[in-house]
Amino acid sequence: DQKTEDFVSQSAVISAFRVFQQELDTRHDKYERLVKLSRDITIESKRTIFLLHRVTSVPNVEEVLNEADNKLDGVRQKIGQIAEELRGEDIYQFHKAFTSGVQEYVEAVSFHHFIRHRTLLSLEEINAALVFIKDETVVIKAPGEIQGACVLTFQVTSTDYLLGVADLTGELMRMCISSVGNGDMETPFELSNFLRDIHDGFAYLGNVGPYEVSKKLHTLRQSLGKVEDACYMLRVRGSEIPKHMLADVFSSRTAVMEQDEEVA
Amino acid sequence: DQKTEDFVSQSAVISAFRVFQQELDTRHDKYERLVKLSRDITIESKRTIFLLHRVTSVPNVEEVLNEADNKLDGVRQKIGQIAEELRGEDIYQFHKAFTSGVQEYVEAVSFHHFIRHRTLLSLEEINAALVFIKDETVVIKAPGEIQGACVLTFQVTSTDYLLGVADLTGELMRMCISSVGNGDMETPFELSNFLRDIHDGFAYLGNVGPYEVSKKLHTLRQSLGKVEDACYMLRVRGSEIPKHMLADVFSSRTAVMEQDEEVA
Amino acid sequence: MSVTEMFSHIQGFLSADQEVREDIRKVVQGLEQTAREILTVLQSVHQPTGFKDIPNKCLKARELFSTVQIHIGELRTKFPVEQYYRFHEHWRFVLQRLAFLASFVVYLETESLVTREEVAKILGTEVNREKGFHLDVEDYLAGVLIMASELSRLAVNSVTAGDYGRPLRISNFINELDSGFRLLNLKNDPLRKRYDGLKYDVKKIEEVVYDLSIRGLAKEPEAGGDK
Amino acid sequence: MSVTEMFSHIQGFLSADQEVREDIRKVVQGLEQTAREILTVLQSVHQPTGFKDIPNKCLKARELFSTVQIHIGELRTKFPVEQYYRFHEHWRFVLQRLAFLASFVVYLETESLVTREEVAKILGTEVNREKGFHLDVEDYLAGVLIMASELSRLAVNSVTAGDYGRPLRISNFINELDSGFRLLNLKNDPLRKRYDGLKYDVKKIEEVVYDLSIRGLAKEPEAGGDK
Amino acid sequence: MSVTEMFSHIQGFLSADQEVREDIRKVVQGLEQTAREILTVLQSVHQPTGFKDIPNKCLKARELFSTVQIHIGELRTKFPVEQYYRFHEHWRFVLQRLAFLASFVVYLETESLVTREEVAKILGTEVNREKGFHLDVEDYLAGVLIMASELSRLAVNSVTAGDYGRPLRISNFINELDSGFRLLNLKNDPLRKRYDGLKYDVKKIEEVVYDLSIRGLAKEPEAGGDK
Amino acid sequence: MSVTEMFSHIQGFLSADQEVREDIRKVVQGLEQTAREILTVLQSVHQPTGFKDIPNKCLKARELFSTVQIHIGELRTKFPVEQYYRFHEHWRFVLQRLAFLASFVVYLETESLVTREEVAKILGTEVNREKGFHLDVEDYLAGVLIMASELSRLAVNSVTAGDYGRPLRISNFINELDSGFRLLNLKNDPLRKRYDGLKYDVKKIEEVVYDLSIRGLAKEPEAGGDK
Amino acid sequence: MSVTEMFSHIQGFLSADQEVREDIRKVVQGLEQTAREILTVLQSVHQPTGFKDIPNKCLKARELFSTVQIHIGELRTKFPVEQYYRFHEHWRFVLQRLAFLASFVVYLETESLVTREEVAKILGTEVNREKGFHLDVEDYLAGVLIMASELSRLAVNSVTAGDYGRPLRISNFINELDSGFRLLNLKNDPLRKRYDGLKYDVKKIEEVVYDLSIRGLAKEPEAGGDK
Amino acid sequence: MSVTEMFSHIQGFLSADQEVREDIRKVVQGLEQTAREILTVLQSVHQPTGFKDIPNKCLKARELFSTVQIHIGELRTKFPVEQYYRFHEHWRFVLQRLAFLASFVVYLETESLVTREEVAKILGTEVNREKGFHLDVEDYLAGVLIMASELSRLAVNSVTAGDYGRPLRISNFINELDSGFRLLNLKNDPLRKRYDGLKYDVKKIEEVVYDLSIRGLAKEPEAGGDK
Ligand SMILES: [Mn+2]
Ligand SMILES: [Mn+2]
Repeated sequence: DQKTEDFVSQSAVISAFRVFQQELDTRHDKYERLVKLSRDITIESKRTIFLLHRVTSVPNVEEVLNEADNKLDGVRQKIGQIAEELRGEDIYQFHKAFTSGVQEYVEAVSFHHFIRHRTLLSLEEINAALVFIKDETVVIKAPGEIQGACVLTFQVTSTDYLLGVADLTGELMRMCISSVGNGDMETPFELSNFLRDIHDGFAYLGNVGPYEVSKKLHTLRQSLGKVEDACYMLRVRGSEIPKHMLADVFSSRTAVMEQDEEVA
Repeated sequence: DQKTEDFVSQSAVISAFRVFQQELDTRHDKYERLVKLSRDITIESKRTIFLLHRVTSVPNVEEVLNEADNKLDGVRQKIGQIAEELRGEDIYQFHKAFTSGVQEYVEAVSFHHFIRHRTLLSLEEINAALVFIKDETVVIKAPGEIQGACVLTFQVTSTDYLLGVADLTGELMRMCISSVGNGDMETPFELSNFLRDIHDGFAYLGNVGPYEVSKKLHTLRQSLGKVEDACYMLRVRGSEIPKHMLADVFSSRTAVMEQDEEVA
Repeated sequence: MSVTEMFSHIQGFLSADQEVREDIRKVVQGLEQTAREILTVLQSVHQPTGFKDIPNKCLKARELFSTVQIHIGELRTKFPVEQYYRFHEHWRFVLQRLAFLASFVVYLETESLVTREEVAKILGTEVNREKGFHLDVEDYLAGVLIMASELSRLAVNSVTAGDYGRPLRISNFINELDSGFRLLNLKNDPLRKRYDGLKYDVKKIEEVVYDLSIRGLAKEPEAGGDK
Repeated sequence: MSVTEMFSHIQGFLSADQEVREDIRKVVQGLEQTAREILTVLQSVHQPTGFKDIPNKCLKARELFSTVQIHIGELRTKFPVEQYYRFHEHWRFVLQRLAFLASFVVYLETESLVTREEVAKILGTEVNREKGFHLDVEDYLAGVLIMASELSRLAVNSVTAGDYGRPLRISNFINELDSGFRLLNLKNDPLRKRYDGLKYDVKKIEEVVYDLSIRGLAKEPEAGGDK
Repeated sequence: MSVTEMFSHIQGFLSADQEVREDIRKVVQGLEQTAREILTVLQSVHQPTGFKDIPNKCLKARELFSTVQIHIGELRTKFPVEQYYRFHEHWRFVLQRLAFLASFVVYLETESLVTREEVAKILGTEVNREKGFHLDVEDYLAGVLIMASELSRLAVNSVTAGDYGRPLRISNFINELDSGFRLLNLKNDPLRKRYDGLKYDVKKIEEVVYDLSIRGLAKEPEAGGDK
Repeated sequence: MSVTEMFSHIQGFLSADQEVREDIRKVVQGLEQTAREILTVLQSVHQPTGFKDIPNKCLKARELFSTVQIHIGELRTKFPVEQYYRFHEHWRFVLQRLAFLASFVVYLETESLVTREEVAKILGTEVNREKGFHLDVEDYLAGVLIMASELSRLAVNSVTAGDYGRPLRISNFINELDSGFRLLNLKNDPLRKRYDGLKYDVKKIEEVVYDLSIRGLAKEPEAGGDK
Repeated sequence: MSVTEMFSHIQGFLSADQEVREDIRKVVQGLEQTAREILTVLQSVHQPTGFKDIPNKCLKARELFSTVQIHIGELRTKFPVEQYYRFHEHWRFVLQRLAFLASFVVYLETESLVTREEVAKILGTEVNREKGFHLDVEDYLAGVLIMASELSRLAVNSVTAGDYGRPLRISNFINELDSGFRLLNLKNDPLRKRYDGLKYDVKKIEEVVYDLSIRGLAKEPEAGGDK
Repeated sequence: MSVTEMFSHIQGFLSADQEVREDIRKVVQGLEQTAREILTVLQSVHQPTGFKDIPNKCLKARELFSTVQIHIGELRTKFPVEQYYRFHEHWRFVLQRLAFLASFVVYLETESLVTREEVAKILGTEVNREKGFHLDVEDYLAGVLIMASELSRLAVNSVTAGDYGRPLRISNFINELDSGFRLLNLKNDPLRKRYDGLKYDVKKIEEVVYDLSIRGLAKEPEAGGDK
């Protein structure tokens, strides 16, 4: 009698823990799948960024942009898989697993956007592009889910957005230096103004922003300095056409530039 | 004429870089696949270790050991996939990608071995179990590969072995404390001797060993201390059967132990 | 939208977030205060005189838990329900303490393991994540482990207080708990570290039982008969 | 085998490994010494007087490369061929320097980009990993990038030395190189950082060419005609 | 007095202290917000168009400094005057930023170094420690050093905006500042580290002046007229 | 005022500050020396022979505290009273040690908790912040917590010395202390960390009492007689 | 003298220096190897069977110390005597280990504290700095503190091996050592940190003695016989 | 000798050591003060007006170096000569600064590289280690490298001041220096890191020379006349 009672209470505890085991393992497995997706997203986004840097040296910018867009479509599909995993979950519970991938995507997609539109892609626009329609509406898990089952969304957090934009500034700086190297006299000034706006924006946020952002502020300031230096040098150089040595600047100039284009 | 020459030289450089691009991407992709395999190996090895800890509380040790062996077979298959990826490569080139997984496997498999044989599994024994026979001999990639194409081996490095064994000591300490809690009077002393041997072994290696090992020496020393303390306490307690209060120790003792077994 | 406008926009987000956190922090302070009060009530069971009216202490603690429920009720109004894990760090610590206190009270009352559902009820949280402010399974487990360590202390002090039956009952209970935990695959995280501590609690209790049994003080009839 | 025996056994491994590393370190020191000597020979091209006998300097450097080949020949006997990457860190730095020096010599001789195969031949290494001691593609690329930065310096100094044609040729060359590098997907590693520096080299050379052209000093016929 | 009474008494102390800190934190948050607004106003001088109405920007900043004075006035009511250093860490950072902003405004207005007395007046603090809420010497110096680095940026951007005279004036000013700092025997602390950065600012500005003078663009009366 | 004059003036400030710190450091060294001497006197209570003349040791310690008072008297002349917190870090460590020693002496004499007022009297400081050189509440609490850990050691050693009554009295005292601390809402700072250590002392002492009771050795009249 | 000559000359210096360091490193490696061997011999005293022939182990260790003396003899020929501190870092670590091993052997032989003179004799160094290669006071003290921690482990293991008298003797010894260290005014350096660890060793050993005495196992004449 | 006697004896050692360090620190403070004064004298060469009376500034600096010699003379009395490296860290930093100042003065006077012997003479130290307080080779080299970076600044500022010949002479000098350093096999230490900075100085100076030549401003007889 005593023993049976023991047995019953024992199995109550044990069976409760079996439930916990399953719950924890499921959670952990999901986390792991999300980490893997995040790594894939990071790599593909980085490659997109490299591809986009080619725009300063190729004749056909549009071609590169389209190719990049295709790559980003692939990335968005992966983000769709994350959204699938997070269906019905509290996304903050698994946020650490995929935050770095999402940041890299923000960096890539906003770089793409800047090259095409010369403006800063907003968080709302990013999120608007992360809506996924699923074909497999066959599986209806819960009764209430029916009408929303075929549309999934993913929401980039404002912190991830800011961190991605902070990294974007590094790529903008690289692009600026490359443009100067390619004899482009306008892009550097455009980039300088844009970068200064972003810098001032971050300075305005100050320590209200997330901690990780303030860590990146120093690099951002350095990038801005490099871009401002480049513009300064363009202006100083442009100021100087010494009269006693003046040649036909424009003709020789265009010759050089044509040659540049051939090489690219 | 000049331009054609330019064009030819240009395409030489560009086509060389296309080769580099492919080489680097291939390498990077492989690295990434290995990282993923390593993560899988880590998780599964950790779960095996948790499973093995159950031996101190269940009646049927052999059952647990067999289940663990099955899990380890799964891990070995993953290691086989690593070996597959590394076929014909310099394994040190990708070592960082999978070292943590391999260390965790060493920890798990040597824990399993200790429980069954009460000895330290050697590096040679570990490597002897990492020989894989592949069925798909159909694909013969290079002419010279024919006779060896169906056998693949994986070699754990001595550093990974040492790091795995260093971590093993933590699990042994946990096992020791659990044994005391379960009223086992012998295992703690066995573990204490075994752990002291490993500790003395690492002390003998000193800073000849890899840097990462010396970082773990402190933890190892702490584990040894905990195990020695446990043995000390068993001895002190065992010394004391106060005459003025002596009861029928052994009968009540066995009663308690039976009860323990029921619970487990 | 200009860059400046966008940053103002985001600044809005961030300020709102900070306010939410500030609000949460205040409620959590209240919770911590109440938790300390419950702890003070329950700590007295360790004293020789404390063993006598455990039921009374449990009643007192139960009363204080109704204050906890009020705080929790307030807490859940401070942020959107689906963002629980966004702010988790703010209340994780106190919730684990409260889970401990709830499971300790239940143990003192019934000498059995509280279920997650019961803890949720005592604290006034939901059980299921989907339903709202809930108790995370890891926080529940952490609370249970804190209780285990409290029980090993109780085993020691019950001997001092002359209650020789309790340690054996605690031993049985804690062994069962240990068996449960052995089923779990924990990561290398705080919970794992806490679980490692359980082994020492089990060991300590086993030592008390041993001390009693070699002196013939471990009276079997009392062991478990009172549930 | 007892635990003690096993550790003695492993100790054997580790000692052997340390000896290998000691041996490698010594050969690498010799390589570094020779690399510094080659650098001293080639550095003089930056001086006004140095522009006159570049071919002579290249010959001298070529002679010193035969010493490099001897060192490399020695190095490859120090460890098993399939463990190249086990000891890579020991020679990575000097090999990148040597790849730079080889590509600089070849540029000075022919104003063209050295191939990986040529560098391998100059240094006395293999091209293919399978064949033995080789030059890793990333180390080759690092060497090329160091050369690019040296060329931006050369462009500046050639103007000082009164050679107004060279900057334009360097500009074409470096632009081609830049196009090549744009094809690569680099990780966030030292090579990436070095590649970021290339942009500044391109920029600097562009500035020199600009300075020459606004003064009518950039004489087209010299630009590229001499290859 | 019983132990409980003693500790209740002490808790009174601690609560009071925590409230003071909470109050201070809130005022400091307001100060930081205002400081960021002033920064935003002043940072716009770096824009190509920003050079045109520096006086206007200074006026705007001055207005915002009156908000600063209100915050500071509030801050000094939050704690007893002799406990300034007890809570120093709370406002040290923002006070250094404000000292920077004040000295930057004064520089933009008069191209001279603000005195500690003036900063104190602008911020609404005392100068003398004895008189109450003051600006610590080291915080004043830190603010001045932040300005120095901002001026090196200004020198660069003023050239971009077509103002070739400003860099030379900045150069003279910063050299004077450097001489001043050389009179100080600084400890090995954050201030010393900041001061080590000053030499980079000096060098940077000298290079700007160089770039202008070699191109004959630095033609102000003060420039020596040597070309 | 020229920049040079301004900075000379500031250097005056800085030098004065450095001298003050130098002076403080010297007095603090003397304090540390005396604190070590008092500790040596009190440490001997842990030895079997030491239990016999605790009163004597307390007298000796009391004498040494008069030297402490002289040092403190000197210390307060070294800096203006309202800058206590400016230099707090210099003496904080030694003051906590002294607070520990004072509370330990008082415990040994009367087995009761010293008040902050008494500690202040023993050390020759003020109690109230306003009156000048005082003992900060948190430093007093830190001293009390160091004593708690010393008492757990004393409980162990008193058993070795054959004094079986003391542990029980220590246990009651330390429990009271623990309840006291639970009234406090401590920040997440060093004091909090020290307080977290208190529970180990409580547990250790309870285990000593347990060891005595299970062996029937804890049979003193003071033990409450509840078994 | 031309710049080239000057630098060739300097390179002579640097090479000589590097050779000295290389030579020292090799001898130190030998020392470390021997130290590890002595450690292996002495560590076996912790084994249950190891307690039986401590004298034998000490003899073996003594033999190995003659190898140490040979190494040290060699070491002192590698550099000019007045440059001891130039190269101190190379052997500091191993010398501390050896000082530990020497003091451990002497303790095992005579249960007394080795003097610095004895350690010097055992290792074959001078005692006085002036006489040449000596053992620095701080390194001697570090060695003694390492031994203290080894003794706390020995106290535990001697009980496991059934030797109940040793812990008491170790306890007296370590208390004496602790008093000794309290006479020292240590800087805030690694030695101070090591010394802070001593109090844990003292406590640990006291608890072992406690465990023995409460069970009536500490029945040596020195134990006071008070039960 | 009892343990107490041993430790009292050791405390004697430690106190003496601490006093020596205190003494050294004070003298070093004086040295730093003088070094800052010399720097202020020499810094003025960077200003447009400063180029005119360089000889005068050198004379002033030379006078201040006699104060340095007095400090150094005092310093060498503070500790036994063979313990130079025991206390090296205390004066290493300031000695490198002084070596820089001495080599800068000599460069300004003669446009040649100061020898180590000359620096030693200027500072009042020995050259040979054996003879006593000397200037370590590596500290001398560090000083020379600091000067190199100062010269790149001087090249820039001499152009601003209208002196177009100096940059070319500096360029030749610095190239010679660079060749010299390439003869050295430096360890991977702070000196190596400083040396890595030299190439930026070389490049900067080359760019200044470039700027002059492309504008036809580098037409001095000393420039080699090779165009
Ligand atoms: Mn990026
Ligand atoms: Mn593990």
